[in-house]
Amino acid sequence: MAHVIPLHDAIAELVHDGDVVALEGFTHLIPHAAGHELIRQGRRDLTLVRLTPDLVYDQLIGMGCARKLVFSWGGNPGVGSLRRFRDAVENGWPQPLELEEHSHAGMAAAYAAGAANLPFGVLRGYRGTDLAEKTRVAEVTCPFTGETLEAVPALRPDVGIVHAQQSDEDGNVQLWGITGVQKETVLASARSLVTVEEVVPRLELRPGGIVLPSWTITAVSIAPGGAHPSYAHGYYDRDNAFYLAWDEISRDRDRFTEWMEEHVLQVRTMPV
Amino acid sequence: MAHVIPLHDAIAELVHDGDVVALEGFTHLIPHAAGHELIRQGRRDLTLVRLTPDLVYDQLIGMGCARKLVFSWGGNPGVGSLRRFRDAVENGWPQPLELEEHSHAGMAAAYAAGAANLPFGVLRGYRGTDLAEKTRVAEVTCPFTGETLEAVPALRPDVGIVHAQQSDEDGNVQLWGITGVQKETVLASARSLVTVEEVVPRLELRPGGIVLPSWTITAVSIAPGGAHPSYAHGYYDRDNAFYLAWDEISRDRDRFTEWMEEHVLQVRTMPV
Amino acid sequence: MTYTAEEMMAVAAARRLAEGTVCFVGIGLPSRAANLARATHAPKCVLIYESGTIGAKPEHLPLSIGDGELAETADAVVSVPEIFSYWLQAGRVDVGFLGAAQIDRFGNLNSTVIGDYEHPKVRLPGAGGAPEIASSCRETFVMLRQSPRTFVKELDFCSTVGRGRVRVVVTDLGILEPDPETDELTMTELHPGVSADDARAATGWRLRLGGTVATGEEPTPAELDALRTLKVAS
Amino acid sequence: MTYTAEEMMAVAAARRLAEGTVCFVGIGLPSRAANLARATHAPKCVLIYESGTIGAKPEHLPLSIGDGELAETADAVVSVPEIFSYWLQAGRVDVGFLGAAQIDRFGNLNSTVIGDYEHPKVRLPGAGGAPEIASSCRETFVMLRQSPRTFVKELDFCSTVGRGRVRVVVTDLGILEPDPETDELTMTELHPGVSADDARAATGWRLRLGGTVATGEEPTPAELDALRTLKVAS
Repeated sequence: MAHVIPLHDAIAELVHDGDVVALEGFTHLIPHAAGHELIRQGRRDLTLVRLTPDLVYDQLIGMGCARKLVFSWGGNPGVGSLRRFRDAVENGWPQPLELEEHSHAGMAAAYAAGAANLPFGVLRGYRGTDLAEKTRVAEVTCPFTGETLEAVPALRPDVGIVHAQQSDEDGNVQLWGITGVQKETVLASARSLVTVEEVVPRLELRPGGIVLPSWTITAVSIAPGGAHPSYAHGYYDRDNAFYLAWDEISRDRDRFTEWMEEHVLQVRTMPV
Repeated sequence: MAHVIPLHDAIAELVHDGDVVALEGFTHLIPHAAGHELIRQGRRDLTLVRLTPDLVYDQLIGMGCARKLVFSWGGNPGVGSLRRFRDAVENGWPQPLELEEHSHAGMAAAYAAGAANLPFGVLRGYRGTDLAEKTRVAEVTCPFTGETLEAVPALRPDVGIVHAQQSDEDGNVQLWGITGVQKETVLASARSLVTVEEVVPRLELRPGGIVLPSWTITAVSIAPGGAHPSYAHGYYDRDNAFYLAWDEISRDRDRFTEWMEEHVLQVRTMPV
Repeated sequence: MTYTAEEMMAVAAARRLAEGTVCFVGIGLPSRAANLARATHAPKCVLIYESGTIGAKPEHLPLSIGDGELAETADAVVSVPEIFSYWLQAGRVDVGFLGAAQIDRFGNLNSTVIGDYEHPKVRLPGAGGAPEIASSCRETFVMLRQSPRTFVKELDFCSTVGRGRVRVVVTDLGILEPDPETDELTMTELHPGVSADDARAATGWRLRLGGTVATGEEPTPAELDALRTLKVAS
Repeated sequence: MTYTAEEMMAVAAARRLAEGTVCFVGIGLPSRAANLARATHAPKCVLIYESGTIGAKPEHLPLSIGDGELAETADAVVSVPEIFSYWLQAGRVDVGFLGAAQIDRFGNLNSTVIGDYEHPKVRLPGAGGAPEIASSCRETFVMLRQSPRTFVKELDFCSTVGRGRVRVVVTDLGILEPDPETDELTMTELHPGVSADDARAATGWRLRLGGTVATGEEPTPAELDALRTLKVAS
């Protein structure tokens, strides 16, 4: 059963230095508030996992929280580069960032394998690319047809963190709209945290809704607006202006650091 | 794009003697009407595929439509045996029935592999059982951990047939409630037929609903009550009495044949 | 209050489910036992049916694993491929319930054929979910009536490996549990009114009885009330 | 009416989408082209975004592949693992759209790094969905601006195999298609006002032009109207 606890306590209890942590969200419901709490608590040497690392990963990387990134597409969607990510990879600032790079299809298969407790996922992928030599992919042969396919190692993060619209008082969670790999992230991870827009007396099942029963989750924390500047379907829209603004804020190391100081480090989380 | 055509025409066009045909439904939305049309049109030498062959498969087998059955559990749920299935296996009446027998987990993985266009599905299954020697299962080794797992060959039926609550006029289909392996059946099959309770002007997305776009389906046929004696969530309940009655009807070859004559063969499908 | 053998079995199994246990249940006795636990001492037991319903809370016992009430009362309904991969195989289930036509002294199960596989005397429904339920759940509870026909020296067919997986076998005569050293099923409890000789006579191998065979407690009126309230609506 | 190079690209790509085509689209130009086709001659084009939206019918161009309007207007929204396995890998998509930072003469694509992989001059976002979009869709449309920096003799990194997969490359200068014998991209159409020399100068290899290089038609007022109506709402 998930404990409904303040975000500060959830991050303190669940995430340790050196952990493999996936904060997932496919442009929707990105767990920014949880990422900021990781930064405030000064986590170090994290291996960050995500198909589409964007602003919150740029922030974690720029603040020196990450040792390694497992990913498939690292950009500012619709805008351009992730400048802190690039600075880490290109210049080692604030520290070098090890990369394990996949395709979306490979990452998705790896999460699905993790959720199913299989050691590997199977796909036809990476073929003929230079990516195949730079990442963890291997061949498997179909025992029936003899066809050679690709295998990716299952993703089993130490901690999976996602944001959802609602939980009930027992910690059952529902998210809807574009749900990405969030179910797989929670089910594949040893521990999991779901931040939610609000707690409702009873979950009302939505079209396209995914329910994660309380007993599959370690902790639930209330974080209204916790996906901003991404969006929470039915709650608030994507702050497209902030994605554009981030391109400027993150361009310069000093400006980035000042911004993080003012907007993340000096913010206290409310005890909810 | 699916053509919305009468059930008679759909079966005539889609299903040929000798085809591998899956009429799926996990106790809910079982496509009885489509099965009866197969019987009326006298299809022969079919390989029938289904996790849970029940009454309609008992009828197809007893009427001599099937050469082979690929399955994981063949019984009358909550009641007992399938007597026509047993008679075919035990006594070869009306003809012998070849069996390819799996576990539910194996069949489910095989359908999922088929829907994903993979040649095999992976699971931990069948281990230490006598089943492993009687069915199509092979070993695969994880290239990362060295663990040995089981592989099942993908299911790719010639025709997949399911029943759904609704389609719209363009042939987009929605089913909800317990949805079993129906999505996989349609997506894994070369051709597909969906019988529906009704055509509505516009599909209204339901909680737990699965939508199959028209372009993934070959034909849609209107068959109100087409899942009876199983149920259609939101339309009618399971006819539990009929499941009990079937145990008596099917016990005797003559009584079975008479019943089929009267209730299936002499029934004309309405042109819809 | 008088009670049937099946009621005794459901009560004995239900009592062994701790609050909050995640159960993978089939239709019939397992469903009765798990729902009885939910209706009495363990309201937060989580019932998963292989039709894909997670956290089903039926008020009446379903006749089939796909009954509408299971979907309507569930926390979530997922596809059959998902229930077997993300939920069962993933190791999220504490207790899996199984029945069978035959069981051997190690808890291995036959639900496939009586007689030879190629020329069976009785063709049974088949393995269904059982092989992976037994191998994936933390513990397996088996429920079946005890007779020389069901408790056999040698299975006609091994559908499901129970050895090392079965924690308890609940029969109409009592309870068997595996010996921690030999894995052999040992009678550890007899239902009220059942003698050791009754149990031996109903077993196709030389049945061992535990050093201290307890006599189980009769169903309480509250348990029987709850059980009977659950009865199929039809 | 005047128009931009990007508008010309969107129009040229849209015209090549037949009614009912199932497209796998990313954000930016591909999304503009596919939605333009839907708004003009091909209203039944099916748009699949890798965020899991199938049959999205946005009235405005999304800024990101996960914008809420995509989910709201879709026939179905599925998980990301499902979109890549049951839909893309399954071979259900006719045309996949891709962009890139570099393309070689065979249509292979780089979206990973400029410079050495271990010590890149520019770290690009990475492959994303591209490798499997190219290998699973029946045809691949590439859209990118033509310059010696993007049309290179040798890729710094091969993120995606385009050879044998790319059917058309739409640039700001015209259209390239693979030679059926050699697979080499050949300029088969120039946009209005673009000369063969312009195209050669913008290509890092010795560009071949087709025997009969057509001049494309300017965007019609109706196309430009439709395209501009689609502009991002914000």
